[in-house]
Amino acid sequence: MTDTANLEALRSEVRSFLEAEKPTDWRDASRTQEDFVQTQRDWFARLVQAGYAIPHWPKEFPGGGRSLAEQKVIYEELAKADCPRLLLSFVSTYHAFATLHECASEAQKAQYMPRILEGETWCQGFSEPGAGSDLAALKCKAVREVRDGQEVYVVNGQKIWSTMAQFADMCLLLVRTSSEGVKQAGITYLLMDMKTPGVSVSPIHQIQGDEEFAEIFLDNVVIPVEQRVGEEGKGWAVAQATLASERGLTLMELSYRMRGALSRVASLIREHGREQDRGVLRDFGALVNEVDAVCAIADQFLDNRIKGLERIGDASIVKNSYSRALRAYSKLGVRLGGIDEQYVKPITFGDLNTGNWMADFMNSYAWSIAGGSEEVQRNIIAERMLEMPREPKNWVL
Amino acid sequence: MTDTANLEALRSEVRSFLEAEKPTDWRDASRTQEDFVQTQRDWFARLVQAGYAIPHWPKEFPGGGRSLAEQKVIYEELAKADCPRLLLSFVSTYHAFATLHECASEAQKAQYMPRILEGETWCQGFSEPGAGSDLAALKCKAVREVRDGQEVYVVNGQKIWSTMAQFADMCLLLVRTSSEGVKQAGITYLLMDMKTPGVSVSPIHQIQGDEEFAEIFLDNVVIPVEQRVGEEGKGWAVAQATLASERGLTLMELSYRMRGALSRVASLIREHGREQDRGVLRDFGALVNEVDAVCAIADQFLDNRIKGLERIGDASIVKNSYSRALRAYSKLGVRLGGIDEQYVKPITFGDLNTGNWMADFMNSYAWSIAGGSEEVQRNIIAERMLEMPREPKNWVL
Amino acid sequence: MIELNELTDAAQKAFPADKLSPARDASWELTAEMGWMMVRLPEDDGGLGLDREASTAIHFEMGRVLSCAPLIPAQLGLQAVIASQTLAERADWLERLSAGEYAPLHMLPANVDVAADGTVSGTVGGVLEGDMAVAVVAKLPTGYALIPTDAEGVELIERPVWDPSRRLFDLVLTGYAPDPALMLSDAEGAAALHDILGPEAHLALAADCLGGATAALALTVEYLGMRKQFDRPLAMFQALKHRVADMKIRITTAEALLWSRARDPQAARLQIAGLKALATDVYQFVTEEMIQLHGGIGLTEEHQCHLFMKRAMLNLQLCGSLDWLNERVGAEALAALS
Amino acid sequence: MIELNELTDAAQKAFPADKLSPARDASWELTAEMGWMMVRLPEDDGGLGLDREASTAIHFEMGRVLSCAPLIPAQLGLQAVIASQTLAERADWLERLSAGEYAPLHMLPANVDVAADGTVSGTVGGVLEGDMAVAVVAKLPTGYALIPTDAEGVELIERPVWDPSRRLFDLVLTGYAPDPALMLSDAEGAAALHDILGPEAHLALAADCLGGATAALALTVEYLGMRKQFDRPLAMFQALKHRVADMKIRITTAEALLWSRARDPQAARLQIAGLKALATDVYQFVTEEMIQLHGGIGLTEEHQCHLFMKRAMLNLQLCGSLDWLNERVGAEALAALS
Repeated sequence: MTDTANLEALRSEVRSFLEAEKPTDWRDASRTQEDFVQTQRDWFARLVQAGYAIPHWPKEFPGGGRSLAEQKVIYEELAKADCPRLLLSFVSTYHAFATLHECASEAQKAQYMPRILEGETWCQGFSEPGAGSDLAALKCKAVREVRDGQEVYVVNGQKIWSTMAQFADMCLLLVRTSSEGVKQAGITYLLMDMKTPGVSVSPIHQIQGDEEFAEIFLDNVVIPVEQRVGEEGKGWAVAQATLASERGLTLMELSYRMRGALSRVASLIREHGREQDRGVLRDFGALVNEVDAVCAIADQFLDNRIKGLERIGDASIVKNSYSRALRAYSKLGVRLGGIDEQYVKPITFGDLNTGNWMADFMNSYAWSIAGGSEEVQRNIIAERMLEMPREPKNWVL
Repeated sequence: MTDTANLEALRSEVRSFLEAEKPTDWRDASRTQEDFVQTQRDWFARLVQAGYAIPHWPKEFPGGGRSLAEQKVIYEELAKADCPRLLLSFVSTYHAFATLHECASEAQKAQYMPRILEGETWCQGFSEPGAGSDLAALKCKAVREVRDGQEVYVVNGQKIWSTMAQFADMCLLLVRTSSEGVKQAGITYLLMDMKTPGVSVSPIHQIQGDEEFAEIFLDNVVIPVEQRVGEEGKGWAVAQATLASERGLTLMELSYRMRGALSRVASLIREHGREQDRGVLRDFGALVNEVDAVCAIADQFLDNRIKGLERIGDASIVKNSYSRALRAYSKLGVRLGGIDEQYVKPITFGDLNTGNWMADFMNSYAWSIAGGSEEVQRNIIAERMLEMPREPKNWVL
Repeated sequence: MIELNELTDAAQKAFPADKLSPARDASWELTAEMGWMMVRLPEDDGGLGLDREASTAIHFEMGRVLSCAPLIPAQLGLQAVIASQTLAERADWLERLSAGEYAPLHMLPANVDVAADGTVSGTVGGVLEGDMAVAVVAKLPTGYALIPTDAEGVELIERPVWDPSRRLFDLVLTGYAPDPALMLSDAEGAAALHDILGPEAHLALAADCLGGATAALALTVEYLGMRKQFDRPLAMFQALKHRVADMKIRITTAEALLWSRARDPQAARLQIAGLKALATDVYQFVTEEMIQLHGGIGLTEEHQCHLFMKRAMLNLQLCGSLDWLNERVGAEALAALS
Repeated sequence: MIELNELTDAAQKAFPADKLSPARDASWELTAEMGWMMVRLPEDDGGLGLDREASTAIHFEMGRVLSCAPLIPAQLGLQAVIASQTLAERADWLERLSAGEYAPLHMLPANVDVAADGTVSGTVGGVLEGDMAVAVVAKLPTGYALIPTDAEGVELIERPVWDPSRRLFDLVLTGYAPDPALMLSDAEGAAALHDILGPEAHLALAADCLGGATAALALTVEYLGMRKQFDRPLAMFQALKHRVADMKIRITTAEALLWSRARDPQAARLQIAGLKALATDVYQFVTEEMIQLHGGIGLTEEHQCHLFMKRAMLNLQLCGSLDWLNERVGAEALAALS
């Protein structure tokens, strides 16, 4: 079979599966964080079973060994079928997997990878309150000691913006083992069990009512040296593997979901009797065009990745265009909905275009701030794609 | 009489004059640069005669000695009556006047001030091709020599963006007499006769067809030392007096003119049958509000000046808001006019809201670029009003 | 006569800038103590008889601290009573209201029907802090009416809103028989009363917006000066400075229009409606920038950014949305410029 | 088969980036020599039989250099002939046109009436470089027609436009009797032909816009790197860098849609109309930023900035304005998403 035929066969297969199995009531079943987590666990387990949960893993794992082109087909279909996004298992199957796969010891791999498929979830302990976009400025301190004859790190500090850490079993943790030299040096990468004494987690109340993120407080947390990935002080390089683990599929998936969700805007226009309002039709038309373009750039980005043609900055463009369109989409909803949208409605945890327009609107800021703010992306585009000069390092007040 | 009653009396007086005397055919009479200049000369002469041309001059000049509040009344009425703006004589009556009045010798004052009222026009030789917003970086070089027993400066260099220099009799010229020390030092201020051998002027063809500005080329131009204002190397301080000469009246006048010109947008909406297009009505409404706000801020700025309450940055805000509104105004015109606006129509020299929408649109950039670009204004607002840190001087690639 | 800056100073002292959204009931008491319900009450009625500028100054300050006390609907309710030609016990009501009893004007449309027997059923929207109200000033098809909240057939139902600084209620009428003695106008007089109250509402909301926007800008500048990234304060990054400058430009320009309209007793109804449209637009712009420039912290409930944004979003809808107002301003300008 | 990058390379070689708006007649000759009129001509008709992507690539490159040669209307005219079911001497015309004779499709509305005797009077708008044309492909009420420019009752009247890279003409018909042998369709067939030509026109114009925007961005980046202010290159100022980054983001995203539509033979008519709307919007945005970021020099005729802006502004109006297209896209999406 040709590649194309293979892909189309896969597409039919996924479609058939989804037609039979896809959850339809998941939004109503995700009105609380706990219900959302349960919905996520169930759907992840079903996808693992069906072989669609970890297409990017090696082929020794059931459902693994898929090409990026095949992964794209699977995600496209999941998006078009409007299934729940795999948010809870996202860090486990992408970030934890990539870190383990590329940098961990065989013992670590053997210990953790199968458990991910059984539903163990991970969180990421990278960001810190003072660091923000400047990740390398992290301060969470680990001191190496011998306790009960065992070499351990004793960790103190605080992490923030850790996705669903309140439900996580394990954590990908960046700590500072030295403050000598450039700030990237002296960073060490640990795998931390969230049940270790001294770990406490506090969910972050987001302005739209979601609790997607949490803070992690580390108070004399003892982590065996065996839980380190890579060498001491070389954690920055390992973190790059973690961060590079997923770039492309999510934005493609989200863009297709936004295109699907344009029907919500159409419903709103009709509900509010604006079908004859030419200004509204123009604004809607412009939004349709913009969302189409975002789908196209997300597609193109993935296609380039598949062909090995990705350049620095490409991902920044996709992310920026997506967040711009999401903003326009949700703002139009808030505007057209009028006063109705100012009354609080039940939110859907973990979804971006729910038709609860104020929630969606506020949530859209997560995309222009988190994971490298729009401002940082613009710097990357200007300096690394367009080769404009960087700001000098010595430029300090 | 109270102040208010005085002002209202002046207002009636100006109105009566304008009803009887104001030119009505001036736009059609300003389709070429030469006709425009003639219209300007005629109108200036009439206003000098009536006593409304130089209200800000001292009272020993006929029509002078007016308070800023009185000046505001006169300009308001000129704007509302849609008279030609006094563009050609602007540099003479404001910049040249202020410089002579505040910094020149008695001999210089006696020589030049009366001639301004007789119609002699001045231009400003400040900007240079390489300098732009960084005025102090000017390079035009003056060497002091003795020629025929007379002490003179021999000037070589180039000036740009000199308003109507091609019609000017005299020039306010900044030259560099020394390159020692900070760049503001070593600048000297001269009064140059435009008929001096070695002076040549080349009008700048603007993208909308106007020729409001010119370049001045200086090739071994000999200027007697007596033509210097202030001390050698102290020209920067004199230039500040020139630049401070008019801030406020013009933007108030222009804002009122834009408000008057909203009727052009209304006509356009009707001509193109968009009266029922709710989106267009909203866009027009938003423009009306914005123009009203610009009139209010221009008024407030002048009122604060009258009360001595002006703060650094106030002028930047007015200028930025005006140019923003002018852009919105002319863009809406271009958009509503459709293909009609892409056909070239005769321009009106020296006017900003003529209903030749493409010309007006392109001209609107003169307001966001010239006289301190929008970007420079934003720096001033951030650094000097909001007290955000300045960029370090040592920050060089 | 009380000077404007005295009012402003007193307000800033009573409601300091570092205490956002102070507790509602205590604020309301303080508001009454400050005599702010007397500000617009004519001297003949025992008030201070101050003009729009004075109430605008107070609403501006209350916007700045995101006040939870419903001074705007209370003042509008009072003005309806002041302007009423028909209210039986007008003087009595004026005394009660200026002493702090709360009879707000509703700030969203009423959708009510009058039955053949004269009873009224339906919903009157946008009653702010309805739980505090002794009566609601409602625009009924038969005219403006004071509707006691404890009357038969009258119910207040809370409609929770995103803006945590406000509680919004529907006044639900079920066969409510309006008390003729409590009518503020008849059906014909309602239009005239509406023409008085509409501009007052728009001016007050515009002041609330621009006061809030001013505070949002100040907090943003402060945050950028304090927060460091890449070893320097965010305030040093020119791209952020330019965005902050744009916030300043838009706020200052809209504020100039606010005071210009507040001082002009001749300002036309739609000129003030246009001001409200502009001010809400600026407030939304400023709060969006505030969130973005605060980064992650701005997305958390513990930080104050979202309070400004949610208030801005609700203000956009009260007494006419941006779309609605701009459309009317545009249509009227078009008609006027013929 | 010719690869896309071969076409692009050849175009860039023939029309180098540093020569903007090369002289029209020489460019047109070169265009014919390059065989670009053969690109979309089916192999059966002696052409290369390439698809939309190929012509899009060429139009993109011509947009990049602000080409004055009217390749877009020429290609559209040729496609009308290709698609014609009724043209008598179709093969002959195809040969002439692919060899470089110029019979453009008009790109603005026709406003013509048909008299009882079948003669036609009125104006056919938007004939680009009409002085070069041997005939014009015009949409008449009776169907698409090839109208020879030297026929009786036919006159070309120049309508000078702001865009100096183009000359626009009205085709004025005064009792012109259409030659039945030159009809490209009847009245019924006109809709089908329109559905073929519309998307082709929109795709070509979108390519022209995004090619132009790409060049405008490159020139802006170059200028900012070269121009110094306050002792450093403008390119070091972060506020300007962020604006340039936004130009890049918008161009790249719109370009992704361009190629996606160009490669998709199933793309719906309004999907391509939406692309044209987006591309023109981006082009205007980019050229406005280009002017502002160039400062004073951008306001002078001697600099190239204005050429881009004026072309962007004209493109906005050709084959449907931004307002018109967005409204139709919105209306259709609304209907489809019921």
